[in-house]
Amino acid sequence: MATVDVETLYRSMRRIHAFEEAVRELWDEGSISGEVHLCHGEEALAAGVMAHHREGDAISCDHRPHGQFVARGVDLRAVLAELMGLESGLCAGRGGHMHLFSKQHLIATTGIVGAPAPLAAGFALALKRLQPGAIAFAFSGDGAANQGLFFETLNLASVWKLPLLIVCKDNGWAVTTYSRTVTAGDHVERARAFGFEAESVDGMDPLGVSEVAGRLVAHVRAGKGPAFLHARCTRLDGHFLGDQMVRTVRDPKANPDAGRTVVENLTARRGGRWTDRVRGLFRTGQAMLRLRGGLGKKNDPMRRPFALSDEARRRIDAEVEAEISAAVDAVSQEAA
Amino acid sequence: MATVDVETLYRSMRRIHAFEEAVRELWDEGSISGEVHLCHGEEALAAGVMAHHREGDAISCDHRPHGQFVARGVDLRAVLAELMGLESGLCAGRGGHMHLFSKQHLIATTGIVGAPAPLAAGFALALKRLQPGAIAFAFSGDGAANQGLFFETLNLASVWKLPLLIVCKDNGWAVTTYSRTVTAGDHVERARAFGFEAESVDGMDPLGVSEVAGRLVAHVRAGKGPAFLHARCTRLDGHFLGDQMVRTVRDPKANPDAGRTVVENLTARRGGRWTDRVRGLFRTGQAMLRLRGGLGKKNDPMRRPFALSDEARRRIDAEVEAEISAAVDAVSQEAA
Amino acid sequence: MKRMVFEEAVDAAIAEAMVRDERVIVLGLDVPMMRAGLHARFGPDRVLGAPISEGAYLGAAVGAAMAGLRPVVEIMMVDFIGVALDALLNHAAKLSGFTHGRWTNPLVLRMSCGAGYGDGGQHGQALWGMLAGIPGLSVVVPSTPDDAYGLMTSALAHDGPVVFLEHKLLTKNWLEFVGSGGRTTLSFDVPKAGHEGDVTKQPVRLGSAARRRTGDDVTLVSLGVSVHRALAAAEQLASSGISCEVLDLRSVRPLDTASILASVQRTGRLLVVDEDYRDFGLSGEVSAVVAEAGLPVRFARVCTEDTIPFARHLEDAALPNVTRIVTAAQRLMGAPAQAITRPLQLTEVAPGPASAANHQPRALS
Amino acid sequence: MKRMVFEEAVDAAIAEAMVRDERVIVLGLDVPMMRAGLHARFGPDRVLGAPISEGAYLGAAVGAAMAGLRPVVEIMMVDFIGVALDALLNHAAKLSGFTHGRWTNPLVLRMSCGAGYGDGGQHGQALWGMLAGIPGLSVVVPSTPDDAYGLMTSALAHDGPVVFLEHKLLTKNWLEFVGSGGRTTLSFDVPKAGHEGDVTKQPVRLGSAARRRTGDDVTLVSLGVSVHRALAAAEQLASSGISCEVLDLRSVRPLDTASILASVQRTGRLLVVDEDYRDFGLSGEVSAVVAEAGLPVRFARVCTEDTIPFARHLEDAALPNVTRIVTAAQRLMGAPAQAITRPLQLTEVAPGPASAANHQPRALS
Ligand SMILES: Cc1ncc(C[n+]2csc(CCOP(=O)(O)OP(=O)(O)O)c2C)c(N)n1
Ligand SMILES: Cc1ncc(C[n+]2csc(CCOP(=O)(O)OP(=O)(O)O)c2C)c(N)n1
Ligand SMILES: [Mg+2]
Ligand SMILES: [Mg+2]
Repeated sequence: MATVDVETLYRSMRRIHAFEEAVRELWDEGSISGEVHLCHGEEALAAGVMAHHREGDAISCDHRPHGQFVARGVDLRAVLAELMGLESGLCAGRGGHMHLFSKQHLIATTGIVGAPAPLAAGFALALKRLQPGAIAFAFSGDGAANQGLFFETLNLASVWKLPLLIVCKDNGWAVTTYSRTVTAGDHVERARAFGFEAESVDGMDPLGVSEVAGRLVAHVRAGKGPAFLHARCTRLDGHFLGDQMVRTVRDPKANPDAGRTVVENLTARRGGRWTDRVRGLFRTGQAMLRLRGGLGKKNDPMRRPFALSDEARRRIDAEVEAEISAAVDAVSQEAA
Repeated sequence: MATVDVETLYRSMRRIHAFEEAVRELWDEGSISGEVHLCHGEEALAAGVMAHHREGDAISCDHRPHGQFVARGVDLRAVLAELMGLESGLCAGRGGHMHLFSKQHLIATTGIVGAPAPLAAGFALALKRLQPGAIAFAFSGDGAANQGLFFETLNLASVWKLPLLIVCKDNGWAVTTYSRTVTAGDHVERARAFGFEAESVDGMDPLGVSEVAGRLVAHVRAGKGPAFLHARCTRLDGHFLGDQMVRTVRDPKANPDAGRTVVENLTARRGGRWTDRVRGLFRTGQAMLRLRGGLGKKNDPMRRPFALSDEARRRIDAEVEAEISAAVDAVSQEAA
Repeated sequence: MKRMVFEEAVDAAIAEAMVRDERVIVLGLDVPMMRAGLHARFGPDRVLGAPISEGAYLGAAVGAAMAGLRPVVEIMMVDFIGVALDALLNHAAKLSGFTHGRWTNPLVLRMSCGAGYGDGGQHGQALWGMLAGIPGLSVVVPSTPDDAYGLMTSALAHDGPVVFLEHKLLTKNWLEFVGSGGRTTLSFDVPKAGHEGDVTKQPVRLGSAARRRTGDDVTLVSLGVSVHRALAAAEQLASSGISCEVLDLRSVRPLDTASILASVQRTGRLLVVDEDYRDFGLSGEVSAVVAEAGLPVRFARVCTEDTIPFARHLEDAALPNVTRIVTAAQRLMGAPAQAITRPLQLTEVAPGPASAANHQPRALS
Repeated sequence: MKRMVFEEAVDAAIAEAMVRDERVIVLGLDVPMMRAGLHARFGPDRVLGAPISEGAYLGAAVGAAMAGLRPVVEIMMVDFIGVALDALLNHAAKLSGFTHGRWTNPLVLRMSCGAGYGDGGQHGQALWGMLAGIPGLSVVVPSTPDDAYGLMTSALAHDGPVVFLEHKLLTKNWLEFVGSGGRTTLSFDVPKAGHEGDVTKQPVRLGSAARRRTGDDVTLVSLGVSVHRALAAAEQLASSGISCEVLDLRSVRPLDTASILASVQRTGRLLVVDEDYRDFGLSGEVSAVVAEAGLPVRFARVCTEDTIPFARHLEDAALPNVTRIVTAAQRLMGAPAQAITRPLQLTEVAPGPASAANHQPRALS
């Protein structure tokens, strides 16, 4: 198992982060339509796992795919162009943010929660036959880990002994739902109950992720069966850009309608018993507070200390900045 | 928790058994069309669990529902008439063997493997609101325990704390598939990973089943959350009446086509490598042997010793015989 | 009579049913937040958040309906029905048939649907044709707040399963949620009269269409957002002397065959404007009921033909837009199709002249 | 030319593809036993038994096809697609659209379908209309062993997803499995020419219908088992002077519109005989393509209208049987419908006179 150096990890994180910042700007200015789920908060996780990706491996992503695409080395201009719906996009503008595909890189995306797991199981099945030693990665969330497709894949991959690593990016949330309230048991225990080699890791720590991911990847690559990596991370932009709940938490006055609706209903003459109403209010408040807690800077993996000289950091930052700006400029010119 | 006496259990088993024998005859003579899955081998399990059913509880069944319907006290004539497609049937002949429903008894059947679990979860949700103290039972198989719907229900019932008992009738098989070959991990461990109170029991031992089921039912009824009962049983008639694999195992000459097809393919000039062919043959043979092993009389719960006097046994047998014959006669007359 | 936005009307219908009937509950993904009003008013036991397990919770809703509740189940988008279809196809829809009507499941499945905001092909489908193809289901697609209230009220009173689809371009909340995200840098072709309007609080019978505009030359049969596109097209066509009748189906199943036939009998020309996939769905069915009745008509349809592309200009061209409708109607008239340019900015569809609907007279306002 | 029963022909097509191409694999529930021949010949790595997890293994098959394999996936009955639809609807069918054709998934989904043996409403559906409604899928329904071979061969060569449906009344094995169970005490209305026949081993192009009988008065458009019912009805109708053309669609999607139009143009009367649900499906689509072409026709359809009842006599009445077809055809001719009694015993449908098919001349024998 290869150990991965800090510089490689930092560069990878930085690239992902800078890419997402660029996407945010394009989205803000209206150059990207629809939902866009950024992976700020997952930089360390993506970098740490993808450090063990080898040419020939396959990857499936969920609705939050950019980190993997950037780390995989897919042409950033083609990805940006795709997000902007241009003919030069990775999929000629037909797919979009949740449907990024590169056959050449064996990387695919789906917007259906839970679907990355079976897709990657299929990749693994094909690789096992056609390219022994290659493995498949599935990236999905804690919410997705309650989907039937996900559980079925745990069982299927285990009995078929597929070369598959499932990465559960646990940011604690699924849209507006605090996952703990709808998830029974523990993700790692659940995966182990299906015979997966499974571990949990602090997904904000790139070296830690890389170390554990490396171990699991080695297990999978050796043909010993599938593995499961549970990585705790955060969702620094809320569910997607423009997340209403995040906007409300940050500035309750920004969303007066929501407040008004709640108050009107809470105080409506006919309705549930008062105890029920209060319980409802309490839960909503609790969710809001939890959400606000998660948005704090302490949860930003980019702010963790790195064992890198200032100079190295600056150099990498500049290189990455140049790379991303070049991509944005090229695509913006084309769009104009 | 009520203890259940042997006589009650024996009578219940006997009724189920005799009913299934009657169904077999009607099926043989062509009075019942389509697939019919008997529950010979599950008599003890059905009796032991259903002993804890109370008026107001709800039940969902899979494609092998007769045991529960008989034990529930549904009018046997109506059930038989339904199997025979008569207007006087439980569902006016519209439903059939895999679609037996009695609203009055809150008992339902589905032919979709895995679907009994969510259905019963819904029953439990309604009962929890409308009739606290009542609970829902879901009966399904070891094969069904690999369905996404099933896993999702484990999670859902746990987080919603539903008054639900899921009974996994593990007969080791799903149609022609030996379940162990497609099932990762252990059923009880899997259920526990979702926070279920879960136990495994010898499903051929009525007192044992009754005891454990009683404990789990008490847990569920007390509002402590859902429970899972794994009961090992057998499939004495194969998957369904007329099961090809069973007929072949019992008399290889009965199904000469199957044998011919295998031999022709095995020896075909072009095809897989010889090692692959041999591995395939070995697996098929192994499955056949396993199947034959399961059909033995030692796996018949009706042949287990009961702590009953011969006289009591004879009396019960006669009463049950009379009940079932009366039902068959009534329905046969009507059909004629 | 109150002015409401679309989802207010839906929620109001649900809230009133919840007040009247303790058995009505709401469950689904994110409903405690997405239906914050209902949650605040009725508490967490009646507005129940669920895990991302649509198959199980829709199946559970069927069971709950069988055992005495009247659930409103939410699946965020109809596109996601693929993971949960079994509960509809083999359970909800078949219970009444299997039991010869002895057991029913009063259940409303509420889902958002529809495209037009650039979210890609897995988040903008209509799929009402697919669902309406299942005997035993009712499927409704309101085009105004008034109908949204009226259809939800009828759905809640119905003893069988009803699929209730709300188009994301009509619902302020959904469009802000998945479309604008609070941005002002994008524009959407939101039909004003569908987005907000007066709510009469009259139930709308399942299976009753509404005539939105009277005309003599061509009958435009439509539903949902497309009704507004059809009305805009009718306005344009009127200026070139083509008089269109616009029928808003409101229910896909049961289909209001009588209203379709009555209109087509007069006009002799039928143009189905349907945001759902063209083939093997609603547009074909409308053709078939007319043909079965032996009415000779000229027929065309403007629908979505293929996987919806992400890029907004491609998406716009793929959906039934005003230009496509106008062209198709002109062809039906035998006139050579003329290029009609469509205003690029946000089209605010003016309501057609209020006209007596066949069954439930409603003005779009 | 070899005589084969239906499933032998299918398996032969698969076996030949497996010999030619290492990438072809078979996976699904019980395939090691249900396809014992293939299992014995290619071993357990290429004929792969799966757990009852249709959603995951169909999804995995999509992934496997994307990564270089050419899987034949089996779901026992099309009725069970409800637990796995997402893999078709949002993945297999959309990949090519999402990638502008840059990535495809060569996948065959093999399922049994159809009723007529008394197994209840969750085990006898057709559902090809629902599946054909998804752009990006091909859907085929062969009616003879020859076509079964030919369509499976083309499906295996196709680079996109193909749904291959085999009717349980046509396949000896399925019918014995779920219908007779080895009993001789029941009879089934098995169309002889569909059950066993000569196999030419010619591929049948996806989207090409076959003319099974020529006639001038009414075009019967059909597929699967219903083709044989239509032929039997045509025979009866001939004796009362009504000349029917019988078109076997073979593919639902792509639909062979040209063949339908060519025939209807001559006869002016169109009767769709479709075992699938009547509303919002194939029969409507056939009506629409004819109407779109501007062909004036008299139109009727004989389909399954509701949940299929269990009792055999009710089931028989619910399915498109010969009596219903004859009556409908007579109505189309304007003749007063006559009661035609149907033989109660096992009907062995005599093949119509062999006739040149439109594209792939095939005799039923
Ligand atoms: C089957 C399905 N159900 C619901 C949705 C809507 N949806 C999109 S993302 C999401 C939350 C997913 O949560 P998680 O898996 O934890 O990923 P995260 O967004 O937190 O990264 C939901 C419910 C969907 N896309 N697919
Ligand atoms: C979703 C679905 N897939 C497949 C089938 C076909 N099928 C019917 S019974 C059965 C096996 C079920 O096995 P198990 O749950 O162990 O029950 P058992 O028959 O052993 O009692 C299968 C695969 C089905 N009815 N539904
Ligand atoms: Mg999450
Ligand atoms: Mg079993």
